[in-house]
Amino acid sequence: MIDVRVQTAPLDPAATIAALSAGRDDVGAVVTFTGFVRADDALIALTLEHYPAMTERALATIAVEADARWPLTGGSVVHRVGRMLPGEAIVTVAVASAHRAAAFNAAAFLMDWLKTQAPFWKAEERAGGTSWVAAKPIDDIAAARWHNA
Amino acid sequence: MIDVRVQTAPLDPAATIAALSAGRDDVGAVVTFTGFVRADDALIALTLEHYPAMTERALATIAVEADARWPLTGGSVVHRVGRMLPGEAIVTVAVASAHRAAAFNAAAFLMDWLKTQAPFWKAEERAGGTSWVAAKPIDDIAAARWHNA
Amino acid sequence: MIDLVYFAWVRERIGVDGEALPLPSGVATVADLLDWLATRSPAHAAALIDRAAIRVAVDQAFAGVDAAVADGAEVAIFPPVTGG
Amino acid sequence: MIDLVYFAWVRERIGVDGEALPLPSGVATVADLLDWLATRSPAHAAALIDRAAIRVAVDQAFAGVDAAVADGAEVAIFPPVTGG
Repeated sequence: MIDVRVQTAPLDPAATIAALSAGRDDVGAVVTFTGFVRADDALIALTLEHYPAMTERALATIAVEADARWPLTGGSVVHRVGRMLPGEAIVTVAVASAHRAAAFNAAAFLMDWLKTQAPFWKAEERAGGTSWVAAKPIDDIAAARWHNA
Repeated sequence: MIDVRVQTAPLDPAATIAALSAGRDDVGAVVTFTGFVRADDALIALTLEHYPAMTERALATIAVEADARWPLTGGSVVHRVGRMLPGEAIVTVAVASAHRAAAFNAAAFLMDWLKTQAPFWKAEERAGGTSWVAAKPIDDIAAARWHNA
Repeated sequence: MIDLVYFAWVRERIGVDGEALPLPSGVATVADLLDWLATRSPAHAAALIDRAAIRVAVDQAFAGVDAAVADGAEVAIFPPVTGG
Repeated sequence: MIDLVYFAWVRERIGVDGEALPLPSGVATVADLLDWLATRSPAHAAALIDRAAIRVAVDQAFAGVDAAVADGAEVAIFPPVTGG
């Protein structure tokens, strides 16, 4: 079962990881991904907008998909929205399994999906103004590898 | 630069992750792997033996290799040795990069290498006695994928 | 009526978060809807001019240009997503 | 002399962590060394009987059976590794 959550509060990746292994003796591997705001080109802040009604449905769908593809003992996807500063975490994905291959693959799958199928949009704030981030073709290529897997 | 360490003290994956991103604004992605002792078949404890003189050399070599293959902003490999109980962490690998693909690949590479090339041996303690874990062919297959990558 | 909701630069260019509009006769698909919306104001036209950069969700699920749009639907219009 | 060090079940079967031995004439490679060691005692023979399950490091680097073994080397003998 993968828990999904969207929040404006700062993320706590350590707590997310601890929750997947605490008190368990059947978890052999936990893989986590945490994405952070980078200060590229003098970025001042990043604002994440989302489509709340769709986000909930979409996150729930992908969580079920990941559970169906790999034998997971637990997982968590927490995405932050609102305005955040360089160095702050945007998203944490954590996946637990008995073995490492399932955990690595499920974490990569969830991230590829978040990048291409979840209704979030990033706006970059710099001294010269605010601009929307363009989608990257490489993210679509990364996501496509799961279609036949 | 990837820090490598072998210790008998319990691991602290959260601290390892925090150290890679704290105070940084150039880190976009941190991927971590933590391996835990599973209580399979009523396992009581797992004891990790290693070859200290070789471990240091081997870990340093693979850290340089990972740095050469991917544009990493930092990394950490901490492997525990000695006797540990179900639910306790055996190893934590954490890798930071500007982008997620490098972080995911470097973390998987380091784990595949640790499983097949680092001089550690696991002994499983059960009510009936202690036995050495056999190497798994699947780990060699996983490691082989990096030879031509 | 259909509930239209806009995000990111689609929202900014149109100038509102969303709007509830009566569904005109003859608008049966997402493509029909985009064509009709683009005629409503210069702001709508500017927001929708590059169709390759427009994504649509009908009732919170991604929908192609041939997908049906029925009365009572919630239709979201936005650029390609950039989360994660 | 060569410094021999043993790990895991190789160590347990031979019964010692390691031993320093004079390198006999005629022992030039890892294969030669394993053949000679196996003649030293029934415990050595038992530990080394399945050569497919034996791995060797010379001076802390993995070495194949054809690798050279010179006087003063540290030679480690152990089963396939199982860390991580």
